Amino acid sequence: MHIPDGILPVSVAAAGFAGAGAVTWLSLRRIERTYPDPRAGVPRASLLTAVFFMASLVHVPVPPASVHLVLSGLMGVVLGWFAIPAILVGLFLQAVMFQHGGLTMLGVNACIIGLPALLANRVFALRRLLPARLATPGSAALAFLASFAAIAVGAAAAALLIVSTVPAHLDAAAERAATFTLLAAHVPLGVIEGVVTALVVLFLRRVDPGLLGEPRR
Amino acid sequence: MIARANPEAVRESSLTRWETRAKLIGLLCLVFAFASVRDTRLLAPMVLLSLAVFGLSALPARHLLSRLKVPGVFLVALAVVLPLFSGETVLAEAGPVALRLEGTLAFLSVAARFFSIVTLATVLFGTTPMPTLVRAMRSLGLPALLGDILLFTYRYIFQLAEDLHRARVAARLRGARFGSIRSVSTTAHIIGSLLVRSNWQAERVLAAMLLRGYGSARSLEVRRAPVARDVAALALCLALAAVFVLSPALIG
Amino acid sequence: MNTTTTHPAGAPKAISAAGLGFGYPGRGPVLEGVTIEAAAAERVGVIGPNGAGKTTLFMLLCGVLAPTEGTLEVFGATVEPGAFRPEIGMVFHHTNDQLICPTVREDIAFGPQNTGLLEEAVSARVHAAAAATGIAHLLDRTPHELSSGEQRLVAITGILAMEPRLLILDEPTSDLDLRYRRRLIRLIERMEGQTVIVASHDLEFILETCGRVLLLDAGRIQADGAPAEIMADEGLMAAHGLEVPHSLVATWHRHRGSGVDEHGDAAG
Amino acid sequence: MNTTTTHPAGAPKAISAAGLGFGYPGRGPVLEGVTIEAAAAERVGVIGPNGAGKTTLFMLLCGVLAPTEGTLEVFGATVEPGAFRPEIGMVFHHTNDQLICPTVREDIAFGPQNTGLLEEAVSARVHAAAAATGIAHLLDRTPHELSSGEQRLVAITGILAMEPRLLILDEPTSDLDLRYRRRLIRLIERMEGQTVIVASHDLEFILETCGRVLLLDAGRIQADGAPAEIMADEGLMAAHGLEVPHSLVATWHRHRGSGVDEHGDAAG
Repeated sequence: MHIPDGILPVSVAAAGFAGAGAVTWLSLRRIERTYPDPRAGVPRASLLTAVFFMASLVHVPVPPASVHLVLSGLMGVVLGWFAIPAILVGLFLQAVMFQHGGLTMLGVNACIIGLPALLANRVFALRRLLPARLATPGSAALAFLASFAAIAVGAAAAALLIVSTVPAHLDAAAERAATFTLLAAHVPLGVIEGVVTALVVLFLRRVDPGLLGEPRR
Repeated sequence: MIARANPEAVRESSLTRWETRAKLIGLLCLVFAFASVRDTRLLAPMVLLSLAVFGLSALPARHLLSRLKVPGVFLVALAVVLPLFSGETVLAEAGPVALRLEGTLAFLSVAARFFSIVTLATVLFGTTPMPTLVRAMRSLGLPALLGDILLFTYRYIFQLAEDLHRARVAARLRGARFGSIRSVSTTAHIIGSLLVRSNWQAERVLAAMLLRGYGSARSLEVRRAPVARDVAALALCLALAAVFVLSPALIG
Repeated sequence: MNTTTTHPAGAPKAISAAGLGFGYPGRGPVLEGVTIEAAAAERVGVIGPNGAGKTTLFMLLCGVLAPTEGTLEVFGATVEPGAFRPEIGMVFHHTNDQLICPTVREDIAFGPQNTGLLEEAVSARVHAAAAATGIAHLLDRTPHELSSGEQRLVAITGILAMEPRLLILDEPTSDLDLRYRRRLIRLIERMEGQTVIVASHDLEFILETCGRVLLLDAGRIQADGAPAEIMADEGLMAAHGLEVPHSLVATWHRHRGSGVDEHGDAAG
Repeated sequence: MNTTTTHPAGAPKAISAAGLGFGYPGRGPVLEGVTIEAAAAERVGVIGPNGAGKTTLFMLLCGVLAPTEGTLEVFGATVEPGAFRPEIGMVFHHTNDQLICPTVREDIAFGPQNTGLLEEAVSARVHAAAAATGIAHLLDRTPHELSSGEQRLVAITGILAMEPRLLILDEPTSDLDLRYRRRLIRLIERMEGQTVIVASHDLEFILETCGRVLLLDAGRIQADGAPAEIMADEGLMAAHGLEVPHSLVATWHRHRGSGVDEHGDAAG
């Protein structure tokens, strides 16, 4: 999911920063409008960002290998508009501390992970349309779907960007094959992310529904 | 792992003494100039320049190597794909496998850019403590909300690294096996627990911060104003960046 | 050792609470009818079992929570929730929640900076407070890598740097080993003019530092008086889930038959 | 009150550590030359200042860390780092990190489930352990919303449900009020056959529960013997940043001039 430095042309990097800048500006505007005192949201957003940052370093088994989580779907579900600054900060820290995803690719990666997180938030919001008796299984199913979709959309965007801008020409068939390979490689990750997100959502519904924007018990 | 990636304890060098805002702008301009390099004649000067900057930083070589490792995997994949499948001019052939010139050049170009950018980024972050960096970014126009989230997240990462580690150790001592598929639910429970605890902790943290006047006029001033040497180093970086961007057009 | 048991009449009251109550809607009250008067420079201990309402009382005192009943004044001014009152300093039980900056120096400077002081004044405050708590050698460290005892001293230093007139300490000795505990006792003894209110399960600590103790249980004040008297009352203590501290048990055993009051000073 | 000071010869050793050392590469040793033998059903207290190496010792005992020197056997089998040994139960100082399930019931069942027990057996274990610690009324609550004292009891219950033969407690009384502390003391007193090893700054707790104490400082065992003897040794305690507990000071003052040893039983 994280595109490293040096692969995409500088024009794509610049476009990524422009896109990320616009989304960040929009999200900060929405945050300022939604919260009477945006400062009050800073500790919560920061602590949850730190949780996501650490949790994304956890390896989960996808036999025969293991992958580390991205958690973009879960971030969208829990943080809403705060997911954008959180993802930006998380990616920056990953670039600074581990060289995980490149510095020049910060904007591109923020779009690839951040926009699907907002999409996941909207998908998960569909649970409000469900009848009360389906609330629990419906939330779990939508959490799975939201998070799977976030990975799929992000991976598709990453694959398209890489394959279409790689320097030197591949023929069309090879391009399509490479895109599909990259996408297929992300299916197990999407499933695991979906399962983890659904399980966390079920956990939060029982323990602290306030984190899902639902009234506390 | 987290503690060692922390760039707080670095050896004094000309790069640690460089004023942070000038360093940030100068090195970032070089990084983006490198990202734009397409002319293969510029690859060697680019790599040499990065190595020279790294030498000035007095950072240990293994620090750089460890940071090249993670994204390096991606590069290895390209090393297989590009030289073998891209281009028409065949350099060498062994049965159905052919090494192609265009692909090989494309790969070398990606690898050189990758190496140079990662090296400069390593120097920038390795010689600047995070709080100083964020303060410099704030004074260059980073929105306050983003700066605050960045600093606090950085602060709590270390606590959460320990919490997460202890939670996993405690679960393992009660028989959880993290290699197995069943452990996914344990992992989800741990993430959920950390989210819940952090959400409640955030309320206490906010209360403690407000009691100490958080939000009342606070200056995040940069401690040191740039001097002539800082500006000269910045100018040098900008000039070098311009050379890398413009020279292909000039020399044709 | 008990610094201020005298209550000079006419002196401005540090704390003046009348009929203070607090509760969350739909649940029973956490605090009920709490009336406290504390003189300036008085040292007041608060004891009681878990869930007695000690932390809630402190949250009201520093304005994090708003009382649902009664009135509360600190230094003659009503405590307005949310308003910044730098003269009220609160050290939390979970000190970790209080240490928010990347370095100890910045953390201690955080409060003074927010009061609008200039850089030199802030720096002077940081150094004075760090010298008082003996943590000057930690200024360039990162708070999270310190031991829990050091973290607590840093949190206390960060509050002292704001030069509060009322210092509120919630369980200051939990996680402290005996060396740090002793240092904290000396620090409180050396303070002049500051009003200190401490909640602790560590009754020996209260005996050593406070001239007066409040016993809080079930949200109400059950006793208010000299620590050595209240804590030696086995019946009263047992009724509220507390035990007579060992130092008082021994005193009592030693002088079995004589009154307790006259031996109160053996505490500590 | 000191349940097992006798060491029956020939009984299988619960803990047998010889020349145990631990250190991180490039730094000084955290533990050095630690040799401990503990008999089954013995209750051993570990005291020492912050940073003495107590928690590291416990991490070795339960196999979280691998010793860099020496050998370590628990119940006759070498402790293999990473291997699951359900007979070794460890309650962390930060109990918070140990509680990960949505309800107390599920959390207590977590360990027994992982040992492969059937559902009825797990449920029986949960109820037996909850009854022993007196938290049956909390089974349907969320661990995260409990008070820190309740959380600690839940964490202990979760370990007891695994029926460990060696129980390791790291600072079990921190955050406990006196009611819960007393309950924990009774619980340890009532245990039969289980070996218990406890690290605590709460020396009175060690005096009441342990038949033997190890004084750890600077990564080495500085003293090993009867708690009332070691803790009454003012010179030894002061040399390692500790204070003689009040209950022993009082005893000593009362009988000033006579030997300390014969009054050791006054402890508690």
